[in-house]
Amino acid sequence: MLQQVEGSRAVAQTVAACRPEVVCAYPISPQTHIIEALGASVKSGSLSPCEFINVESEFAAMSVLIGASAAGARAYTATASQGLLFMIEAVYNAAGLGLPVVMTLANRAIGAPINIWNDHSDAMSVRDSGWIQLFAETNQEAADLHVQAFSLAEQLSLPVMVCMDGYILTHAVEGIDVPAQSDVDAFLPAYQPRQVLDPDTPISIGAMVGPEAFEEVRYLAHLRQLDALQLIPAVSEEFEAQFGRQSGGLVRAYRTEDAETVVVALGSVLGSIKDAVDIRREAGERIGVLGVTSFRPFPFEAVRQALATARRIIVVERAFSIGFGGVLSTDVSMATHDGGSRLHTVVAGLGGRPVTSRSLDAMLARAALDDLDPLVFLDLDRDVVKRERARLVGTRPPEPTADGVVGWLGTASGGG
Amino acid sequence: MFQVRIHGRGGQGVVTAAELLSVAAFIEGRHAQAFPSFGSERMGAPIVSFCRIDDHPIRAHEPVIEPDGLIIQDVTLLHQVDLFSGLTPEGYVLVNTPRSVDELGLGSLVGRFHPGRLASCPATQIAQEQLGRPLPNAALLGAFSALTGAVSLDALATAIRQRYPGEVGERNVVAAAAASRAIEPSPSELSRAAAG
Amino acid sequence: MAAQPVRFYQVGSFAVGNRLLGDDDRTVQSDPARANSLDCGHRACQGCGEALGARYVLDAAMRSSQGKLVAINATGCLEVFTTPYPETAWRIPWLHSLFGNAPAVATGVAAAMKVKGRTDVRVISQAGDGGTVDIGFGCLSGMFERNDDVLFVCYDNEAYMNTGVQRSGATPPAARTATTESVGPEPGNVFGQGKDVPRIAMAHDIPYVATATVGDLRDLEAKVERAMEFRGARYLHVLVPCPLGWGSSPSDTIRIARLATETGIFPVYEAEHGRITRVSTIRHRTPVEDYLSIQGRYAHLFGPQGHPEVIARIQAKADGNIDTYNLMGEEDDGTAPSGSGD
Amino acid sequence: MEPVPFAITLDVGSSHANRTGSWRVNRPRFVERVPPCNDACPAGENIQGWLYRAEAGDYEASWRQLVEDNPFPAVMGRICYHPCETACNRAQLDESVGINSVERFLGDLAIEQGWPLPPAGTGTGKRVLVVGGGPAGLSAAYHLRRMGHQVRLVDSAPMLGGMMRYGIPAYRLPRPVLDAEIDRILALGVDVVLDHAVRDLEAEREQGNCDAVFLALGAQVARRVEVPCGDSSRILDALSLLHGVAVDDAPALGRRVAVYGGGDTAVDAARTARRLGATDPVIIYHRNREHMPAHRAEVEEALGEGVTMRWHSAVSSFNGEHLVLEKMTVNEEGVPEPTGEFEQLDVDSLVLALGQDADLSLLDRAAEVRMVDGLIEIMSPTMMTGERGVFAGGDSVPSQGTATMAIGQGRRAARGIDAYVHGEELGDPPRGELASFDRLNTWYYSDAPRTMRPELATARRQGTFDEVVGGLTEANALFEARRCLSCGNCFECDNCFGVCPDNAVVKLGSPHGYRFDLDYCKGCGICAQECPCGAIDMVPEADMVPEAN
Repeated sequence: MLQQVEGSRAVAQTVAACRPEVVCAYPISPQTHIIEALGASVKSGSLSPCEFINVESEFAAMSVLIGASAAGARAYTATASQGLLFMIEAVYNAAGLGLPVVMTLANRAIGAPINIWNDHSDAMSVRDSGWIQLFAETNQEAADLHVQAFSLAEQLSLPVMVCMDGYILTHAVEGIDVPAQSDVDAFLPAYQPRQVLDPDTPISIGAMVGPEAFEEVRYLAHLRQLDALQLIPAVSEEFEAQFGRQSGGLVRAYRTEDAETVVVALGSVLGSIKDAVDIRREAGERIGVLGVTSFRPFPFEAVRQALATARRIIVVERAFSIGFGGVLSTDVSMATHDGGSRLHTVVAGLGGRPVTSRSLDAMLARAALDDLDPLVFLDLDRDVVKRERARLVGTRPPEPTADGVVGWLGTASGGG
Repeated sequence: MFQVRIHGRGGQGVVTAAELLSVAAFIEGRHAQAFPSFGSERMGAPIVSFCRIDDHPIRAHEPVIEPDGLIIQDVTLLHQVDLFSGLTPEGYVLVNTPRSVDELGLGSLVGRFHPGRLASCPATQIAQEQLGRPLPNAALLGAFSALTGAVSLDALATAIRQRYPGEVGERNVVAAAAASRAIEPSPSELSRAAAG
Repeated sequence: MAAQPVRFYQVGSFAVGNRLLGDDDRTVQSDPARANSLDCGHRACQGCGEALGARYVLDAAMRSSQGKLVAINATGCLEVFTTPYPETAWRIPWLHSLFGNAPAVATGVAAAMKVKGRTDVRVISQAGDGGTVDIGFGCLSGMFERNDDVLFVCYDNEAYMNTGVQRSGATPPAARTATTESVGPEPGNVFGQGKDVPRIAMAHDIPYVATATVGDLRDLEAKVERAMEFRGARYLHVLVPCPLGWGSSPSDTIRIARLATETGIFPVYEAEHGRITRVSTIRHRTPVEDYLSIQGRYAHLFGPQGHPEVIARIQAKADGNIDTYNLMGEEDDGTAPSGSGD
Repeated sequence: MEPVPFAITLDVGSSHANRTGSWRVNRPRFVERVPPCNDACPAGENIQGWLYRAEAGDYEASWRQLVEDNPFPAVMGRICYHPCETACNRAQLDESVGINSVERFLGDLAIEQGWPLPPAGTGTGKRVLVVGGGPAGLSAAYHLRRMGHQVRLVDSAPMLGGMMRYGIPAYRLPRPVLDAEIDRILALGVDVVLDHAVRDLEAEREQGNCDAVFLALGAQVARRVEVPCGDSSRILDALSLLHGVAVDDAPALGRRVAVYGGGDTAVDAARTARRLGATDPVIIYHRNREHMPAHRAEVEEALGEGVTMRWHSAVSSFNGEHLVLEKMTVNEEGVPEPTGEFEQLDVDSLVLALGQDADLSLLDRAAEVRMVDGLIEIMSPTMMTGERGVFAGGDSVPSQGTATMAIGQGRRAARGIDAYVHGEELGDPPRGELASFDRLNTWYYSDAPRTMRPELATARRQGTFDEVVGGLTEANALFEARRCLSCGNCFECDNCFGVCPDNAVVKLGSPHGYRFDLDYCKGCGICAQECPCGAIDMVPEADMVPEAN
């Protein structure tokens, strides 16, 4: 039912409609509203049967889900930032054991310095964990992706992480069509575990695997992710059939037909990008947008096709691999290495800095004039960086401030 | 698109105000978006919230930089924060105070902005009368709808009733109506044009 | 194991079995039909106290739960020597996740069983001392505090044996480990450190806390069965000598555990809802030398370059325990001797 | 459910593929050792064997095990000085097991229940002459009958039993008990001739054309010393005193009675005198209590009954009223020496208890039978004398001179005779390794002090010949039996089965014990270390011939 509601609450209602049997809660901004709402619906009895467990840490949260899932229960939690890092050992473990838990990641920066605002550093820190990582562009999609996440997780026996931008989506009140219980029940069958702890059919889960088989285990896990590349679009289509709207899938292209310039991004920033691109389209520029929904598994083929006509690829990233550069950019360039296109990485919105369509437009203008560096930090305050660098000169060897990295990469910053 | 920025202090319901406004617009069948200025400010600290209203789906999730309307919940912020940054020349300003705009010493503003779009409203006093508590949100929004016509008083009333079922809701609706009457004259046509 | 109806003085109530007992009165381990939850073919060292303790605990729990048991295992020797691909020695449903999360994983299993209405299935979580007192402690305390329906068993061999005998929070004073070498003025582990997890567990006011050793296997079995009578969080701390890490003869595993209790070094007791309800009294009080001198990890305390003053400190600690827990059973304070069939 | 994930998830039972037995350098093996009680029993009883059955409450089976070796449980349970209890390992733990009292319980129960001895064996046609119906003779007769030989048992006395009847006072061995156990033997079919003194062995043997002879002559001739005295009627020997009492012809002793000697007979005499009305019987012995050959328990009871002792004293003269005693001292070799100091003691009579000798006149023509110190010399472990086919035992051969010893010799002789008449020769029976205390793991045995047999109030004892020492109740007997440590032999306590960290011990179920599963036994040795009774050895693999155990 369409309602004007906060993103977090929409997600909570949707997750509840998926009838999770074990939900773990450990508070961390900006995920709190989701688990608060779920806790309320368990306490009120509207979500039943369900065990809502207030754990002592994120590490425990994921660990409890591992146990619950291995025992055959549909399991869910939400976290962000430091919380994800604190549970990271269990995050890898859940994937390694092939346990289909679903987790919302309310994307947030990672300290130090401590920062509670949005960026994608947390999601990037577990991109190699073996989880499926889906990014929501809007709150509508955030809600819808959770329904698809449970379906994907349980069909593949893999954990799925739904990434939605902290605050920007989680705290935004918008018109959202929250999936109805009846539709979800029709779409999502009961959890049939691939393996389960059952006294009637005892098995040992979590053996120690040595060199003789470990590589095979890892390769099989990779094949399973490749299977997901087939399944994700299929589930998205089933979803559209059931719910009557498009949601999920691997990638979503916007006005990329004949586009020479394509802006690639993850998550909610796509909104402002599309606004900026529309304006430039009206001005006659052949520019489009490619939103990547499935970050892991990474849909190389879909990305390659969507960027087939592009001569200039601009990857706008809310994350940054210090000492290297873009993260998504690397994946995109691998997908398009033979396309002869130029690739720019635009690092934007770190630690919650707003990514405004105004700044984006200025950046795109420079790109149009072929005046855009390979690595750009959007809205970087050059004066602060210069002052800091100057202050350090002669005191001790330069420290790796952002500018130091930029200098080392031989780039300068663009944008406003 | 009609964009609103609300200034207040932590605990005064700044975020709720933006949300109520967005719900009212939603009830009118329009697209709306409300969100706080994300942060960890504590009670009493100056904060802002935002609201966007449009006839088309709203894609951008960036903060409102050039508001079409300002609501200042706490007059004591006037000389502490740059309340008017980015306000469009055609923009509206509503200040919660029993005093007149002139009395506030905002004379300088009068020149910069469209006359008749600056208004003050004794929302806290109205709330005190109607609710017995100094919760100015409903009254302010009532006045704001009268001043800007961004949303109708009816839609606002419905939104208020949804949020506060029962007696409390009704009193808030009365407060909103009282405040809207206090705004005279209501240049709604103009504002609709501006909002369109 | 209830007190035997047959007073069999040949073995009192201390041996595993007794040919004269009826099937209903037999210990689990004397029963040819026991579960052997931890089966043969595992790769534990010769004379492994942990392997012995684990089979006792799980078989007893299997009987108490009519075979409806799930076991969670922290990383450690027990996990490594039981489940090296492609062989598992577990005959019960078993899950290994990580080193530090065994209590939380068990909480999840218990929650799943509850939500599925399978309250007949009981959950045991087990770890070594590292996985309990050190890296797993946060999760353990959380599990206790929520009173989740899990029996957590710590097999305490007083160091990180799996990684090559490094010090843990359960390593006793003066003991040599790879990270507390027997060199310098204060050889071995220092005094004044370490964690008394059973007492910490009691401070959580959970229904049942007990200590035991593989030196009194009937008592160990009885405590598991008692623990299984409760719902909620329960904690069992079992001392399991490690021939490798303690530098002792594999055949002495049980003997050493017994000496740990007969010297007062390791007090054996039971507590319910935070209150000690029963203490196993010492049957033949023994000086700590008898315990220390047969372990390589204390070798530096003996001989010409020995440290009698350190032995004296250890004796003082043992005497302190005997005092604190009334291990000699002086003046009747309602505590009965362990396992006595009288 | 699709198949479980590769490698990270495993199916049960897969560890069986890993034969950890290959780690083993030492192998456990069950052993059977000789328990000290069995080792010490003069009658050769399998004490641990019958206690094991008694523990289970199967008293008849226990009794049957007992009478395999000794047909006199009720008698033994009263008069045996139980060296088994002296040897018992349990004495080092708390107190020795009350074997003797359990034996008596079983003996009395058998009489009460009328359990018959095992039947005589099928006839062999061989005939054996047994001279003397004392413990040795009766024991031999019993075993010979079970072997199927005919037995001709002759005795000079009017009744069978020998010293058991004519030497041991009734307060120690009530006659009905003795009669019952003798009758049970006779019921096997023994040709008994009483009141028949054998003068000439050869003649006797030919007359009965016996294939073999067992001499159980006993020692009825009291030793005497020259005591200068006026009235010899006031002096008599202990044997005739006890004999007289036994046949209801008690001599008059008077109030003040002195007994000269330090053996059990002396004590019996003094206690008998007490019962005959002597107010203060005194035992005169030339050494001190430590050197007194009489058994401690007997002496204790005597003292309790008011018998007094005079140590370091020798009788020098007795004039019928005044008994003159010479003080003795002990030199550095521990040999008593006269001191020349005298003292006087007024007594009404003097009883001499200075030992007995055997009457061997019947052997005058049996040249090959050799003698030593007036006793028959034994040439083989089966009690054969210097003459082939002639065996001897009891007090007429050199030995401790206890009834138990005599019973054991009767049994050994019977085995020897059986072999002899079949033209075979028996050597020394093989001796197993002793089950010593240090091999026990005593922690598993809980402390359980011995149950003392109830004793008649000493007040009641004096003056009557009622039995002094009572028997055990069934509960007590069971308790006592279960105090047995089963030294050196598995009693199925399940310890090895329970303590194996590798489940490598297979329980076969009583009475089959256990088997080691060498496929998985790593040889840690915990089973051996924790075996309460020391019935498991660890043997180096190198020493093992490759075979399953």
